[in-house]
Amino acid sequence: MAAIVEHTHGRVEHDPRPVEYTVKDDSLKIFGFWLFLATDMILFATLFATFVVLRTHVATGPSGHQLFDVQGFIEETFILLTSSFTGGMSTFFMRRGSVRGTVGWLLVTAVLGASFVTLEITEFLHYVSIGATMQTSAFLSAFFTLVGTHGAHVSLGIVWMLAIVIQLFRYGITPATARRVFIVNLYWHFLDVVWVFIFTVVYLTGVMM
Amino acid sequence: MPISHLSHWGLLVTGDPLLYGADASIILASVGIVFVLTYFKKWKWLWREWLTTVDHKRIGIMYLIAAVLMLFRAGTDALMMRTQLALPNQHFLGPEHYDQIFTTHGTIMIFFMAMPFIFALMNIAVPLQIGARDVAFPYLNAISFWLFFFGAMLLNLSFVIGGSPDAGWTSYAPLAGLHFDPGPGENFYLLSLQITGIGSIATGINFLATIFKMRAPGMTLMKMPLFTWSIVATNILIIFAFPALAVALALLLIDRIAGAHFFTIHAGGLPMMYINMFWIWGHPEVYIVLLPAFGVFSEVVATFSRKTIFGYKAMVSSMLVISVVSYFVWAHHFFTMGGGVSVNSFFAVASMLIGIPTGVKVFNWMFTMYRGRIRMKMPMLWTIAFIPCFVLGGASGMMLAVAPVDYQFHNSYFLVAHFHEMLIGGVVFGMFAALYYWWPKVFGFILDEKWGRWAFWFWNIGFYVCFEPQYALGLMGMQRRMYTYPSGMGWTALNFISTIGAFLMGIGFLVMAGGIVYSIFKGERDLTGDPWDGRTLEWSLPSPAPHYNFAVIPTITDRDQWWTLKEQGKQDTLRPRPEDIQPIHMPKNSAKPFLIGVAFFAAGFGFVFNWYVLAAAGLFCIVILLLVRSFEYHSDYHIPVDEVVHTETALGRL
Amino acid sequence: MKAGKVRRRTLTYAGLGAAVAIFLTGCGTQFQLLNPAGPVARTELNLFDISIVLILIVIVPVIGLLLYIVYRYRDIPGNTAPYDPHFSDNRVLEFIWWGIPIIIVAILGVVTVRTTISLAQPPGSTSNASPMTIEVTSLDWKWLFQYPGHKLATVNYAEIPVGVPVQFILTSNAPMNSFWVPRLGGQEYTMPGMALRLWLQANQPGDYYGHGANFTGRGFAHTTFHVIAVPMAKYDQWVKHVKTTAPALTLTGYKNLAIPNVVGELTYSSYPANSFYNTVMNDGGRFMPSTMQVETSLHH
Amino acid sequence: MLNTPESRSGMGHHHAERFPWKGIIGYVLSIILTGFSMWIGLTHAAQFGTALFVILGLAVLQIFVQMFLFMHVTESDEGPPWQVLGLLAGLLFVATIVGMSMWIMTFNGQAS
Ligand code: HEA
Ligand code: HEA
Ligand code: CUA
Ligand SMILES: [Cu+2]
Repeated sequence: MAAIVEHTHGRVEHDPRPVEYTVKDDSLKIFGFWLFLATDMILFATLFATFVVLRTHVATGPSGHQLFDVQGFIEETFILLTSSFTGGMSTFFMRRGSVRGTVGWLLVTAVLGASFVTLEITEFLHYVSIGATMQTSAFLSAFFTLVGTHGAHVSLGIVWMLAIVIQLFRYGITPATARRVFIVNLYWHFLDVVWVFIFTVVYLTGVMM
Repeated sequence: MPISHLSHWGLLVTGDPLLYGADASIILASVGIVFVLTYFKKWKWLWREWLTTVDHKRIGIMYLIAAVLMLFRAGTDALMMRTQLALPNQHFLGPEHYDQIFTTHGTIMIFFMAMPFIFALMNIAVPLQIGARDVAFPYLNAISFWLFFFGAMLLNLSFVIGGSPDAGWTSYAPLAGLHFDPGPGENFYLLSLQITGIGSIATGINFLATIFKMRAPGMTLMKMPLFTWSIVATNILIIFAFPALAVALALLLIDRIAGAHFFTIHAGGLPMMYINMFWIWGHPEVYIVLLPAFGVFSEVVATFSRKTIFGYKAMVSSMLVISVVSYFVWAHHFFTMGGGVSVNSFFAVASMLIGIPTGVKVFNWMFTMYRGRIRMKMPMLWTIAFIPCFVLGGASGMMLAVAPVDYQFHNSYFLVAHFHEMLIGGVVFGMFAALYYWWPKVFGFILDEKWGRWAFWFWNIGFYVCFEPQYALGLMGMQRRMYTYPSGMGWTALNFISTIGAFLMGIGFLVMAGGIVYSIFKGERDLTGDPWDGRTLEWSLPSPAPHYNFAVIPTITDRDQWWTLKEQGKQDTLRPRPEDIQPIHMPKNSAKPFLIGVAFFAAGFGFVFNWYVLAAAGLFCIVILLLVRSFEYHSDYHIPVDEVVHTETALGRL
Repeated sequence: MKAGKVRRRTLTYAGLGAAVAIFLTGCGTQFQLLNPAGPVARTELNLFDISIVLILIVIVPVIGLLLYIVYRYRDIPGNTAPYDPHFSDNRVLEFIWWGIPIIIVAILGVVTVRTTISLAQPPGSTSNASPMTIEVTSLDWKWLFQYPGHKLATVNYAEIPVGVPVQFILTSNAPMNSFWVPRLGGQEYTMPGMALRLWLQANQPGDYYGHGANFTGRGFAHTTFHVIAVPMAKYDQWVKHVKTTAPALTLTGYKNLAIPNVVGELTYSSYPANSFYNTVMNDGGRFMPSTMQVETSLHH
Repeated sequence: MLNTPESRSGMGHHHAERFPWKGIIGYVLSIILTGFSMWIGLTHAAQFGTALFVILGLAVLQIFVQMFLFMHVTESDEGPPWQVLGLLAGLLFVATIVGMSMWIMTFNGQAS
């Protein structure tokens, strides 16, 4: 039986676990990242709480009902849902040891992410151009901050994915790169969940009110 | 519209002899430090051994030093406040000045004294107690420290540059909003706390991962030392509470620098929402700083009574219950905000419920002493002193939890007395117990008892003299945060007494510091590694522990592993056998955590003064540093067997 | 310089007021919270007493036991007390120390909820007088009292009739403060955009110390005011006197009051219509459903 | 370093799926759930209260879709997957923060 050597980079042959779990340091980091997601969840919860409490405080500005463009947020939603799927595909290929598959799907995911961010920026610019800015009302402050924080997370995720793509080209799929792919996808799926709530609580509820 | 404020203030705070004194002494101290380091050619040493270290023990020491310095700094604030309040109608401090001082006193005590103190203890003790070589993420650990450090620097800088925050440690909007408080002081508050807060969240994640994933083989959860358990409970609270603070601070900052309307009076802003969010974090925070103290008392009381801890399982479950329930009580800080009958009733009862598990802990400590043999060493003295103080403070807390009673005591000196009794009698006494307890493990010598006892009595007597009269002042209707008060209210005598007590504590602090200096030169060396006849794993190691901690990771069979082995006369099982020694995998030192700290500092400073170029540059550097780290694949090395054998032989363990 | 003078004057007022209070009621009243002068403060004091007793039931034995144990089991040569290093659980003991606090918390919880509910209702009037309303606005750094019943206003003092439940409606046109008259009852926040309501009642005539209890910046230490409770007849006289002699509070006058500074006591025979209501609504009250509910009662 | 290509592929087949069923099912589910809540939200098919309740419920379901089908939440190297406990606690606190803040901020039950 292969002895498990603690704290080394050596991976045990015929280890039944997925690549990213085979080295202690890497599996630790995955666990750490889960905990980070739990904290990020609280961060978004607090932003959601603020938004929900302030959603009627429109002052002299428009309400969500007047502002939101249905087609725009539907597009954003489907793009992000799809990117979550493509991200999942990159994990799938990573676990099968295919660098090409992993990189390919990661790039697709990043492109979808980028188009999501572009749409969102366009949406924001449009609001600003009609005078609905963060300074207009408490409702809009909360709106821009909540949605913007999510957008900033997504943008960061794109940069991170590209960095990982470069590393995949350099090192292939090793426990260390596999862990990075797995983690960036955790992050991405998490952002997808957050978006589902933004979609529901901010946009849909906004146009329903 | 965002307003640039700098135009009408000078950069350096001036206009008051006290401030010139502070400016001068800070500049002198900095020049002095630079001079000493240069003169003794210590720059390289400082950089190599400390600033770039990722060793949890060294990071612990740096936290410890920072915490003690900040206790002095914020304690000096306290003495200035007490001087001002000693007599009615005094003009030692004007209102502007007094407001800044109580704000920085509270802020520094909580964020830059209590927090680093508990982080110091976690770093020093947890890996040793669970048989690990380091924390889960040593590099992240260093980042946490430097974020704390530069956050603290940023806040302390406000005293000489731009002006300190002055809206209270709670910084309630709208008072802390741009309209009522245009100065940069508030920005200093918001940014420095944001920066250390990020570090605290990282520490929370780090230690949970460490404890859940890196225990020595055989150490099941129910075999973990109680201090380690208390750190689990603390970090659960940290990771779930601190993000709420981060948001509260961020939104207030956005209001201030980007003209948003979260908490303004106009355009629909809701200041109450800030208060709500602050306390979502704020109440858990008081348990974040208290739970580690509970852990310390549990270790100390068993060790110095030479007895197994009473009710281990109840101890564990009560801590976990406390950490969850304390998330559901936050509104007791604003019973008077008009939340209504149902809100007040719910939060009142939830607050009282915490008394039950807390009481269980108190009884368990007492019955650990029962039928034991109590050795009155310094750590034990502080533990014994803690109980009455904490129980009294807890009792006043229970009264405050009774909402209608709180209508009368809210924001009065009764409240001030309550929380100092908890924060000093609970947290600070706990930290002192830990300081004396683990000092030999960290530095290899024991702190002198005689000095220690003098300091102990000054602190204790000073404490009661200072804070018991404040309960009475509360009953007399004296509000907190008044820079002065009229005569004829009957408040004078008690305030004067309280001031005397504060200075007694100040003397206690000085004696304590004196004791440390004395012990550095004359203190008894700890040659056994086990000066207290300890029970847990850290006492099986030499003092100080080698940088890899355990040459061979031990296998655990019992809760008080070390004590059990000693009872059976089998201590040698925890000594490494040469044939078991293998190359040890260790993280390399790195300059990046320090640089990340610097970058955060620069970004923070830029935001404080609306210098967005600097702010953007700082943020950019942070991203670059993180990316560079992401491309780093060889951030570790192996200590060869020879070297381990050599070290262990030199320590007399082979 | 001017501010200094004003401050000194306020201090003199405060000092005088306190001296008068002490003179009227004797020394013990320095412990204001232990000397309630009305039913609300009385209820709160009773609850305070109950909670002290309940808590002493635990605290005293705990501290006694601690002293005993520390003395009995200290590690000195020749100590004959039993030593049992493995004594680490005992069902009966654990049952006791979970049980007793649970009972105490249960009792305390029940009385707390009951009192919380009762304090939301007007106190029983002793004179069968119908309740009256005073609108309170905290400003930087002063208190404006408006009497919708008489359309008169005062600054930094309020006259109320003895034995009549008074509903204070609280708001702020500055950072939030807290309205507190210790001898009449507990406090409640004054907040921009909010109109919270607080019932108080004085059962004995007197000059009661009041103060802002929530920090509001530089002038906070000087946010003292007085509530002067007088018999009904005297109160009516006072109203008549104010109506005939005092100047009117104009819009400009109000704007001047809103400037951050410290002033003494002032009296006005009238004030701009709806000024309280407008303050609440302009400072964010428009967005608070709870404030909207009382809209009708404020509109006058 | 030991990370040779052989060892990599040698272990892959033990665990990995051959076809990304989970991902595809997850994607289809997320599209269906989103489509359904859009239909409810945009067509006034239900009263506001009911509609809100339903779309929130659908959003919660999406959490589980992502967690189980994409994020492999129950995996761990050894020992129990502690992250599940952490996330459940997180969800509890999320609900607390949002729910209680709304409750507190409505300022109901004021003195009458
Ligand atoms: C370490 C810090 C710490 C700790 C541990 C506590 C513990 C408690 N606190 Fe305290 N508190 C603060 C720090 C702390 N507090 C601070 C800093 C503030 C003010 C902040 C500010 O405004 O600036 C504050 C304010 C504060 C308030 C708000 C008051 C106000 O603003 O008007 C309230 C109200 O409920 C309260 C209650 C309690 C209760 C019920 C406990 C309980 O946890 C206490 C439990 C302990 C015991 C009860 C004693 C031991 C138990 C027994 C011996 C067993 C049996 C006893 C019974 C069941 C009765 N605290
Ligand atoms: C862990 C937290 C902690 C600790 C340890 C302390 C310690 C002390 N505190 Fe603190 N305090 C708070 C947390 C803490 N406080 C908080 C959160 C607030 C609320 C702030 C707010 O309202 O926003 C507060 C507020 C507060 C007030 C109320 C101010 C007001 O409302 O107007 C007072 C007044 O007496 C006070 C006094 C003291 C004293 C005398 C000590 C003593 O224990 C200090 C002992 C002294 C030393 C350790 C210093 C030793 C130094 C020397 C001997 C050097 C002397 C040199 C010179 C004078 C140049 N504190
Ligand atoms: Cu260790 Cu490579
Ligand atoms: Cu609290």
